Amino acid sequence: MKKMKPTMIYSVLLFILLLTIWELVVTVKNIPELILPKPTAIWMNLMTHLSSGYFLSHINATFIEVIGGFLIGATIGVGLGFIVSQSRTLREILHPYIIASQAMPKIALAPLLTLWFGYGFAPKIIITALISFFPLFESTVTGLSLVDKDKVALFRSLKASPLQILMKLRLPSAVPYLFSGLRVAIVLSVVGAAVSEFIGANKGLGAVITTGMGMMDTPLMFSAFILLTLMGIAMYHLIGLLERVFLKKYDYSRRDQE
Amino acid sequence: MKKMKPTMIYSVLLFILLLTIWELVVTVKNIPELILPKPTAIWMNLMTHLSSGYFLSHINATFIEVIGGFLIGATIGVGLGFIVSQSRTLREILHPYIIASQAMPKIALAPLLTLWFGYGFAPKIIITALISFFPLFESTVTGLSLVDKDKVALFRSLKASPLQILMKLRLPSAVPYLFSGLRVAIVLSVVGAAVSEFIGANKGLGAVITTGMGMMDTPLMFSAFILLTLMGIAMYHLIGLLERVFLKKYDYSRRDQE
Amino acid sequence: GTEDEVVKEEEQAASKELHKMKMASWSKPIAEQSNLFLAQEKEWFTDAGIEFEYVPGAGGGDAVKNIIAGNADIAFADLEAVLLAVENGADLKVIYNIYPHNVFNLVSLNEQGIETVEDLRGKDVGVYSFTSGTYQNLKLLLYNAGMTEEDVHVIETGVLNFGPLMNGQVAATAATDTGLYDAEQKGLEAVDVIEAKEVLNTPSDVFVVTEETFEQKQDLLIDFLQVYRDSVNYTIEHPDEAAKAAVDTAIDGQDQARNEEIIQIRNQVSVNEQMKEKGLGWFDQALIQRVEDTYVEMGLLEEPVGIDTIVSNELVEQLQ
Amino acid sequence: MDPYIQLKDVGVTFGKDVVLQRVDLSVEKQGFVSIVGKSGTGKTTLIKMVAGMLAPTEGEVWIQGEKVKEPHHDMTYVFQKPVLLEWRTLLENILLPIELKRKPTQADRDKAKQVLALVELAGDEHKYPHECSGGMLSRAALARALFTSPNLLLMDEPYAALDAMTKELLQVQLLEIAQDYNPTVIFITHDIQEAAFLSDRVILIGDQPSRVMQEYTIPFHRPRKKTLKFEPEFLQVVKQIYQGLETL
Amino acid sequence: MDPYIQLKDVGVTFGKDVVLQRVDLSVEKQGFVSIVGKSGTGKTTLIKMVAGMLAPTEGEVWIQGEKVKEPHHDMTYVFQKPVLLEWRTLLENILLPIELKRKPTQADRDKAKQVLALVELAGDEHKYPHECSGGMLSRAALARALFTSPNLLLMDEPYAALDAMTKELLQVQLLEIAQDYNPTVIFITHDIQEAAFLSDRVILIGDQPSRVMQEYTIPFHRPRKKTLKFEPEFLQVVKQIYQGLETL
Ligand SMILES: Nc1ncnc2c1ncn2[C@@H]1O[C@H](COP(=O)(O)OP(=O)(O)OP(=O)(O)O)[C@@H](O)[C@H]1O
Ligand SMILES: Nc1ncnc2c1ncn2[C@@H]1O[C@H](COP(=O)(O)OP(=O)(O)OP(=O)(O)O)[C@@H](O)[C@H]1O
Ligand SMILES: [Mg+2]
Ligand SMILES: [Mg+2]
Repeated sequence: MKKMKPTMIYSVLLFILLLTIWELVVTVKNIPELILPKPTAIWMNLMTHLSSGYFLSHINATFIEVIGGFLIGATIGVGLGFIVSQSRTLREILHPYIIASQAMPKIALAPLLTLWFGYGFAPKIIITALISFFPLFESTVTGLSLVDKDKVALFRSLKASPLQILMKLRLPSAVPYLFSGLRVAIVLSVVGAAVSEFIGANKGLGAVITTGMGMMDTPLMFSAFILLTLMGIAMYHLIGLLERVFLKKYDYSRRDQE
Repeated sequence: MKKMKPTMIYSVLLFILLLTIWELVVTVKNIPELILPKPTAIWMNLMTHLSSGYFLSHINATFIEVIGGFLIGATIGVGLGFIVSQSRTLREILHPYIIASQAMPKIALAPLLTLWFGYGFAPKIIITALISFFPLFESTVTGLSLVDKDKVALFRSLKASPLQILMKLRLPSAVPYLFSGLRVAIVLSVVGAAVSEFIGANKGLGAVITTGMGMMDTPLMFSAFILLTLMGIAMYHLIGLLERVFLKKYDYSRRDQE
Repeated sequence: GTEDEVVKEEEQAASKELHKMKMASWSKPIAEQSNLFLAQEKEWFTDAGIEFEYVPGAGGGDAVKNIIAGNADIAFADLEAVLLAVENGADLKVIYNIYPHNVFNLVSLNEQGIETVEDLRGKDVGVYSFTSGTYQNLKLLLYNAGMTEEDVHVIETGVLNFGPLMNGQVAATAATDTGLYDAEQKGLEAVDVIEAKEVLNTPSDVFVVTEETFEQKQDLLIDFLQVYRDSVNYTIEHPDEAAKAAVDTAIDGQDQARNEEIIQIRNQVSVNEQMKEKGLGWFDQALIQRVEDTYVEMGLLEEPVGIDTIVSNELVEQLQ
Repeated sequence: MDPYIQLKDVGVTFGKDVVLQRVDLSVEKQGFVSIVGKSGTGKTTLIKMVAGMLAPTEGEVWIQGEKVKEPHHDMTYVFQKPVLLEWRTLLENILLPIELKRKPTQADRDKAKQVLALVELAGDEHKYPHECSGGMLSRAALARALFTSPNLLLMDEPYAALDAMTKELLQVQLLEIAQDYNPTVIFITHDIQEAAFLSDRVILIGDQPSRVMQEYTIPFHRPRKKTLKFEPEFLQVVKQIYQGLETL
Repeated sequence: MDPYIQLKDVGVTFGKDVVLQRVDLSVEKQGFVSIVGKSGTGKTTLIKMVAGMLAPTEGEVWIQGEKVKEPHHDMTYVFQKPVLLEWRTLLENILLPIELKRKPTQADRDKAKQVLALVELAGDEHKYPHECSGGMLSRAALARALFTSPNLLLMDEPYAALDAMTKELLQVQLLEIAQDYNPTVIFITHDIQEAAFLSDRVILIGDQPSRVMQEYTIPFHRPRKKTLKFEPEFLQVVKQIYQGLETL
């Protein structure tokens, strides 16, 4: 077995400390469970529902939406970023629409989308994609535009086409920023999926949250929060892992710390 | 008067075209206003309420939350980014909490926050800050970590302290990425403010949206969408302007296109 | 193998005969609708040639919009949502009275000393949301006391609306009977309740369809309503069975004991004196007219929408 | 016959700094011209205009009877500071020019390795740029330029980062290459001996703003041998250019 | 007395490449030592260890009786490739070392301008790096190093990008500075004449893996004059080193 890193130990200790404080405050101040449940109550709730299998289908539904929404969102984000960084005209034309899609609260869009696309996975994946693509789009545009001028000059001197400059120079240079955007996108996908389930869903951790609220079952709500958080953390680290494994060479010379 | 750029003209033409298609589809397919109102109906609604002054106080409330939430969110995002990029230990300890704050749907947090902070601006600004800080945090961490190794070596040879390296090297190098993060953050602040107003608010464009929904007044809802979008676009360009005016020198040598 | 084939063909024929019936609900599948899940479990829908599908929503408005948009055939929604939709140009028919009683109420802690609506003047009052019946019924109570929204401070508190009440952030909260039950289970005690049905016993939820569906799918609707009514009657007799059916199907149904309590509460408001005579689902047209008049008077509706033509007992009369 | 490269009354201004003024220069086809001058006089600026990477503020640059508006298709430009892609090995960097035209073949790879060996980088082909010394990067950039055998070769201080031995070796190789397929070459250097050894003509630029101050024709026939450097007439020419530079 | 700098049996390995092996070298206080060797032999690697920027794989590096673990406080290192901050003007770049210690005063700024003039950058102090030529950047980096008058001066090919005239000028200036306040200097160069002209000793490194192949003591007393370069004994020494390099 691998030895635990000391930071991990601190991290866990801090976590336990926070939970203890929380437990004590709730107990001493006698805060009703409806307003803030104790960590132990949440834990019990989580365990009960996990062992009963109640959460399984909900986790599953949310997971599908997260992955679907993320893949579509990432494709749109990176794709639009590419398009926009190739043409100033397109950038100026598309920008208002992109910002409009972001400044609008997606949860208010949800009822409209369910009207148009039914209450299946489609509207949820659309909302998830809408929420997750924007930061990735911005990272892509920024990453693609910030390229060493000397290298651009080299490519120009070699008579490379704009597309070649994009694929062989800008893209590799932007890799670390793309991954930064992907990390944000995957976490936002989790929240996007949950939000999309608030409305017109039978399944999913987001639906569990509103149900928990409706039943005044705050521990249930927190259980769903925990599962969403775990999903987010796992996804986030998955992206980090991908970056480290496959794409190390693209920032070897630039990133000076791990 | 300045001459209009041709892209502007295309952009406007495209917009008009889209609106026309929308108007035609709704008219021909006879879609009820409840489901999708016509652009003309939305326009009328918008104009009526604007001239009556109905929107004024709502725009005002949302604006305060956007600005407040953005400022706090930006401070947190950049601040945490700084902290985390200085210490691997802190990064590992803080990361789970940061991701937890993101993977949780903020709108579900809203009722809890109102329980803790009341119905004033506080919970709304908190939600807005929570929504907006994360992409900025990631950009900050990425920007601060991707620094020319030779320059780090220079600073080390000059026996600069980590703080000096941060302030005099990493920060200036990260400027373009910070601004990219700020642009995302400001747009997310707008959606954050709107979402926060869905619960525990009787002012603000988000509240107008829920009222519109409650009264089945879909054009009203769209009017609020439009105002939110305009607010988002204006803010986005404000950040772009700031970047161009004050901080040009930080990416002069790297950004090869405007 | 011919026998097998015959069986297969029969099955196919049977499945071909099934007609899709999408029901748009104001909520997710929840325990208080257990009779529906029981009917599914016992295959009563299939037996009646119906392939039932539950379309979830968030609020009666969603349900109504879903039938207008053609995403569903029939909506399970509050009457207020129906009237607002009609006012906004929709052609709808209300065909079945699901809960003839007004289940909304106004709850305050004893210590607040709120015994009449008048006591609320100048205080904070919570509602689920502006899209929910809690808001409309609060307006009704205010109107009845000669007050308006301006006289109190209405706040959208979200579904978790008893939290702010217990936390002392609102003086009172508008809720439903089942909401109050849940809150009491979670430690809410010593409350004053003002019931909306004392003022106007509006039906809480109804089945509503578009005019078009009403014209074209009468038989199917009757078959559906029949199953629904039968399942309610059965559930009134056997709440325990319904509670069990809800465990797997209802998203809030893991606790069977709670399910049964909730079902009992709903059973009580599913019938009234008239229905014992005329059968479940029957509308008291006089009351309905009074609802419209009141809503117009209090400004919830701008003008009369002709409720007598919208609400119809035509289908209920054809049920057994 | 028209000269291959022609600068006609060229001037360059950056902001309010006039860097070059009234520069007239022509290079005949297959000629080898070196440019010398003090640091900061505008040698790089001048060669960039020929490369089509910078537009003159005044005057015109012509190549093969055409006004230069963009990089010439048959030209290779060796930048003063070696530019390599960090995410590619040296070999992959060398193959870049080919890659932009077509998929590299095994033959291309073999040839690239040969060129790497020519600049004494045999065995280093799989190193990434951050694993190389300064001189190795210069040599890799040089190899990339030689790999495509362009008809116009523009070189901005390609040997500045090299030790005496390697420099001498590469000078001789460049002479051989020039002999082989006869490209037109503009070569910038700070090393006067090098300029004289390699070129047909050495152009001295300077003064403020800079222009062509002096042209020296190098009167030794080709092929030239390493030993030329020690011949008294050669030393005389070098001294002459040196004095020209000194008087500025 | 202990030597100021001492490398004891030092070896450096990158991955599986052994770059330096069994290097023993000492530099006396206020000594001026040049290191020459072919490109890629490990000169930069060696000086980086003295600078405290790279830990040896084997052996130890000592400065003033202390084992080197981090950059020495009274040391300035001139990188082979000039490193300047693009968002600062040359003047602001020169002031950086001071800024890291305290707020620069007007006196500092005046002194910085003087040093800039010394490297022939008078009038260019408000240029940004992207507005400078390659040689100007080298000179600016040099100015930054000279500005702080460190007791230990490590220079990695500081003059490689300079023209003959400027180089000569700066050589003489460096001799004067050395005379003035007597820093200990390690100087890497490819120019053997330069090495001999400036140093007390010239160290030749090479072979695979590299180690110290030869040490040449330069027998001319200080102060040295420009004219030394033309004296026959001097030329003899240069030739000797050149031959040493050639035999590798
Ligand atoms: N983009 C620019 N903006 C402003 N000034 C510039 C720019 N590029 C070059 N200069 C100026 O033009 C002059 C000539 O620069 P150039 O790079 O051509 O010199 P050089 O002769 O190649 O010098 P070196 O031998 O040091 O490489 C310098 O004084 C420099 O400051
Ligand atoms: N980080 C590294 N990883 C792997 N190999 C390296 C690394 N740094 C240097 N090397 C190798 O070490 C050797 C010596 O490099 P160094 O930079 O010390 O040479 P140098 O003598 O300064 O050469 P030059 O005169 O070209 O500057 C080279 O062969 C180089 O490939
Ligand atoms: Mg130059
Ligand atoms: Mg070196």
